[in-house]
Amino acid sequence: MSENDFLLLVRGPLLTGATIIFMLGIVVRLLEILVLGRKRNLAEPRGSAVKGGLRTIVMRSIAERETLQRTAFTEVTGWIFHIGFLVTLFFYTPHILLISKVAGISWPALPTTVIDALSIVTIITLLAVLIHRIGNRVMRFLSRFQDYLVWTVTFLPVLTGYLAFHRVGLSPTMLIAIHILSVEMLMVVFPFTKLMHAFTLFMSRYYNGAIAGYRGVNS
Amino acid sequence: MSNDLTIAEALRKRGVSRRGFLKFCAATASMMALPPGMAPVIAEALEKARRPSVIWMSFQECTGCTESLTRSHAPTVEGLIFDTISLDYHHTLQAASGTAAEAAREVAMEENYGNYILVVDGSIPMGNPGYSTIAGISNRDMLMETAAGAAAIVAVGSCAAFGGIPHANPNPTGAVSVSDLIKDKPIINVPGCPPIPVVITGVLTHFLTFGTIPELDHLGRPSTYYGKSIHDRCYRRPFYDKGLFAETFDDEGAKKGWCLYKLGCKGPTTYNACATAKWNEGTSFPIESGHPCLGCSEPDFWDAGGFYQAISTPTGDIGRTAVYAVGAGAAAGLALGALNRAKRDKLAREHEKVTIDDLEKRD
Amino acid sequence: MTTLEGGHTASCAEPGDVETGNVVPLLHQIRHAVRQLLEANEVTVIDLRSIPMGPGEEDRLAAALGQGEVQVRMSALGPSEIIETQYPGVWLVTHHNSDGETIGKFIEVCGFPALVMAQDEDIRAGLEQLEQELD
Amino acid sequence: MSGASLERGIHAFKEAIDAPVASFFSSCVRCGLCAHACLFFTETEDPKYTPIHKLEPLRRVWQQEYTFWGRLASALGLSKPVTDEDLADWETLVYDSCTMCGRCSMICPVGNDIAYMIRKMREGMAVAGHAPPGLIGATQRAVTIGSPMGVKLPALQAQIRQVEEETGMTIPVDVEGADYMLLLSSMEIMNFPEFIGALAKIFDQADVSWTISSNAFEATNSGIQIGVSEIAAELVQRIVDAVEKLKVKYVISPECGHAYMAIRWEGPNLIGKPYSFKVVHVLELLDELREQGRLKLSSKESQRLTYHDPCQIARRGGVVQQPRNLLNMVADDFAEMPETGTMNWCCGAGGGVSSNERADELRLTVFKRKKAQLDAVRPDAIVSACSNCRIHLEDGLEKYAMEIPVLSLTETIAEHLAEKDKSGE
Repeated sequence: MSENDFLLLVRGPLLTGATIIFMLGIVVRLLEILVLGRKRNLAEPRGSAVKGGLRTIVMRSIAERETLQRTAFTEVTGWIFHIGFLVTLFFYTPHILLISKVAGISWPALPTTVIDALSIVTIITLLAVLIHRIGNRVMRFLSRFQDYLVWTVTFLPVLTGYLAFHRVGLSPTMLIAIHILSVEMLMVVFPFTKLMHAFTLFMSRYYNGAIAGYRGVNS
Repeated sequence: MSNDLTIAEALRKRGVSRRGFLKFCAATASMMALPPGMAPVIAEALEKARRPSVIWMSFQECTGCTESLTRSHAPTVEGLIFDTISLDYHHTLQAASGTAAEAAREVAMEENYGNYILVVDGSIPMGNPGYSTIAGISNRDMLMETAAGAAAIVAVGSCAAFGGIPHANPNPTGAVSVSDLIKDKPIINVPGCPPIPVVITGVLTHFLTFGTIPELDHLGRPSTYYGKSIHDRCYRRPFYDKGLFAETFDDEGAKKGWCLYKLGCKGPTTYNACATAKWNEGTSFPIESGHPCLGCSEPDFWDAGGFYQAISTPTGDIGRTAVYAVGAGAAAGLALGALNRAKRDKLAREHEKVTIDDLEKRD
Repeated sequence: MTTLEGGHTASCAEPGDVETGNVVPLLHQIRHAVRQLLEANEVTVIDLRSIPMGPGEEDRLAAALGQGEVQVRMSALGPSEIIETQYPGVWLVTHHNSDGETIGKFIEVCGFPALVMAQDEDIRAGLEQLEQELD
Repeated sequence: MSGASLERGIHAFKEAIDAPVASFFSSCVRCGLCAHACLFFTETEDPKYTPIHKLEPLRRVWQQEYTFWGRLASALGLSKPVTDEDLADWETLVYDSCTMCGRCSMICPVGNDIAYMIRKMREGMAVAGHAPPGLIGATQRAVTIGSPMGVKLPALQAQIRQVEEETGMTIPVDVEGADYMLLLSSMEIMNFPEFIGALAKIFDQADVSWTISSNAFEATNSGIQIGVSEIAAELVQRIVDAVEKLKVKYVISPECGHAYMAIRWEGPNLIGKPYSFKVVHVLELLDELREQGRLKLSSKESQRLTYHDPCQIARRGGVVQQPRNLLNMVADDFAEMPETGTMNWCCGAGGGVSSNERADELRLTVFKRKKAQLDAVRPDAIVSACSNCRIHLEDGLEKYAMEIPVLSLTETIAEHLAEKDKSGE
């Protein structure tokens, strides 16, 4: 197979397949959760469940001071790699172009120098996160195969994207193909793993905040 | 002209002064993308170099490559180089035809066996030998026969180098490249549709000045010309880095000369010297003329997902696929959810009342 | 066909809009070369065709270099122009073929471009010819 | 009756899983932050005490039963069913090292309410026969005798007589048509009967019409601690029946954390219908009286006081500001501990841990967290609003040789109450 054939394969059938698994999987999983439902709360409310839920969706992004101090490494690296990943994903020109081709919407991109710097930061942070996962007693104890798999499929698109941008090692065709393939791996793994938190965290935070808000507590 | 003359002698015979020769060497160094300091080295080498015999064969091609090389009427540097080589066989250019032409080829092969350069443009059909023949000889047979005595082969144009347009889907003639057939000779690929003329002559000049094959990349292309991507040397690169793109061929961005990435420019994945060597005697190159690079010097450029599709975009209709997937997911999710729910409701109905006697196991 | 100045006739882009950013570094390189010439008598030749230039940038470089006192027109294998810039020792050398097409564009930093000097071989051939005429 | 079994446990797990649980398990990224919110981890540094890990069997049941790929894996024989040994291994994690304080639920970055899930997990653990013996005993006593500590009506009556003698006031019992019906925890009845007298004094001054029911005076609910909703419902129903009999408008939940959770928040859901009356926490009522100017003090507490928020009253119950209002009224020097209110650290004995002798050593070990909080403030006395917290605080303080008295907020207010102004009558 030539490099172009490979690129066409990943841009064509593999991407279509990955998209099907990704979209179908996410919708199935979200509905599987939602359809389970929950019982109506018969106790007299003290506060608003809806307000509490919405509040927690937003506020849970930032830990309060003491927790932040106690878990600074996890919190800070978590913030950095999420922002780095999302900004490079959504504000790099070729990515926006892809989104606009697929969904018809677009927005201004960030300069490539910013994206470049951010991806380096993200790569370093993700490596630090992995080392932390292996080195920290609690995280090592909690970690299963899936956690390392998810780390890998998250790390690879950033790394291959960076290599493709700087065209390191292989031909650009090959590098772009590998980058797209790594994204497809992420998409395929996504619905079956904790990567689902990208969507379910809004539900979880809502439920948490609603349970507390109903009782008049800001969670 | 006798082959015994050196190139310098041949030029002098044509009335070219020493000063002219040195100017020619400087231009040649520039053409070969060598540092200007190499001009005297070239001069010295050309003093000694014998004029090699060149056999040029055209198979499944459009003559665009020959056009590219010979389109100027007056002597150019390229033209001069060709004047100094012994082009013993080129069935588009030579005056002789029929048996005489084939005889010329056989003579050249015999006289210079093991020393001549074979230049090939066009791909070779493997589906049926009758698809393309010369003097009743199939392209494959002629190539194999002529290649046997060649010192080196230069595959000119994307067809000879990678199969090119004949090789494009569905490849009706079963076209293959020179390197698909010949494994035991040095092959220099000079792809492009057509290749930049100075690149063709640059490669020939390198061979005849230094007697060696230039350094090649993993696709057999001379690194001096194909070492950097169009994107890397494109004057519009700053716009790419700033995120300024032409969205259509007639918008503000296009008029301001912004990057053509979104219009499908293959510059980032294409290795060639267009951005610096330029075309039409250094006038311009496609991107400078406002058109995205087609990637013609890369393998299978014809099937690389559309000339006007940005390289990072999907080839399929992902939006529609996603919508269908969401629809299917909604149906499947609701069905699975309903099953889950039914299961839980059934469990609730079957629930056995728990009393304080049920908190410990019965032995 | 193309102009002698090597201008860009077929460009959609408006000149002046595009910046590769190569002009200023090139001027710095020239400054460095001039210093080398003075201090070490070292000659530098820069091949302008190896540097990516946007439409108008070559002209802007030429404008930045300006014109000095010496202009040489040479006719060998087609015309050549050797122009001293406003910075003595910095020469803009443009070679054309007999059709007027540009085949090489260089900046030479030297006392005088060696190519313009009469070459021994040519002098000898000229002498031979002169002797023949006198005979 | 079939007795406890693994099958019934798994059955209960499956029944307990709802959308929030499925969402929570789907969201967990195994970041381990919840460990740092749990005093059982911070004071032992044993990773097995990481809150989310305590739910592992429930998570596996969810995955195997309620996710498409999990069911697929089960069908293909690729998943490992939860065994009785697993539940045995998890018993101490779920009952001994979790007080359902819900602090982890406050910091989980993806928003998982882990305490909500532990509560559900206990439903399965209990019917699988993996509840701690101490808690089983307490539950059995709660159902058969009416009190987890085995406190019967005559014992209450004896304490009431004692209080009446000491205060010279009449404690209203079974007064039909009173506004408020007071519940009491067994601990208050047995260890802190002063609470009854303190409230009587306050209610007398504020002219609150109240009563105690001789049929349903017990506020605690072992059912929600051990995790059997039917038993919890039965205990709630006794109170509801008594309310209907006495036709009161309000039920007062006393100074007891989980009692408030049981009667205020879980109660209507356990019995499956909304109440015809309202439930107020005693601190809510006192703060209301304060606001209405019906609490008149004759003096203020000059000691440096701090307040320990009982988890089920503050973080899980929503009574956070009221005790602070009251303390600012009654004390000159009220100092907050670091991480207070909804982020307060559990004393270590809630959620049935105090009924579980097996956990005694552990709960005293993790008391170090409370000690550190107290060391930061150095109060003269600790005020709280939960008898269970109070007893454990006293145990803990004794163990770490700290001489700080633990007070009831209600009693502290009563102590500084002005003599009732009789002129208006």
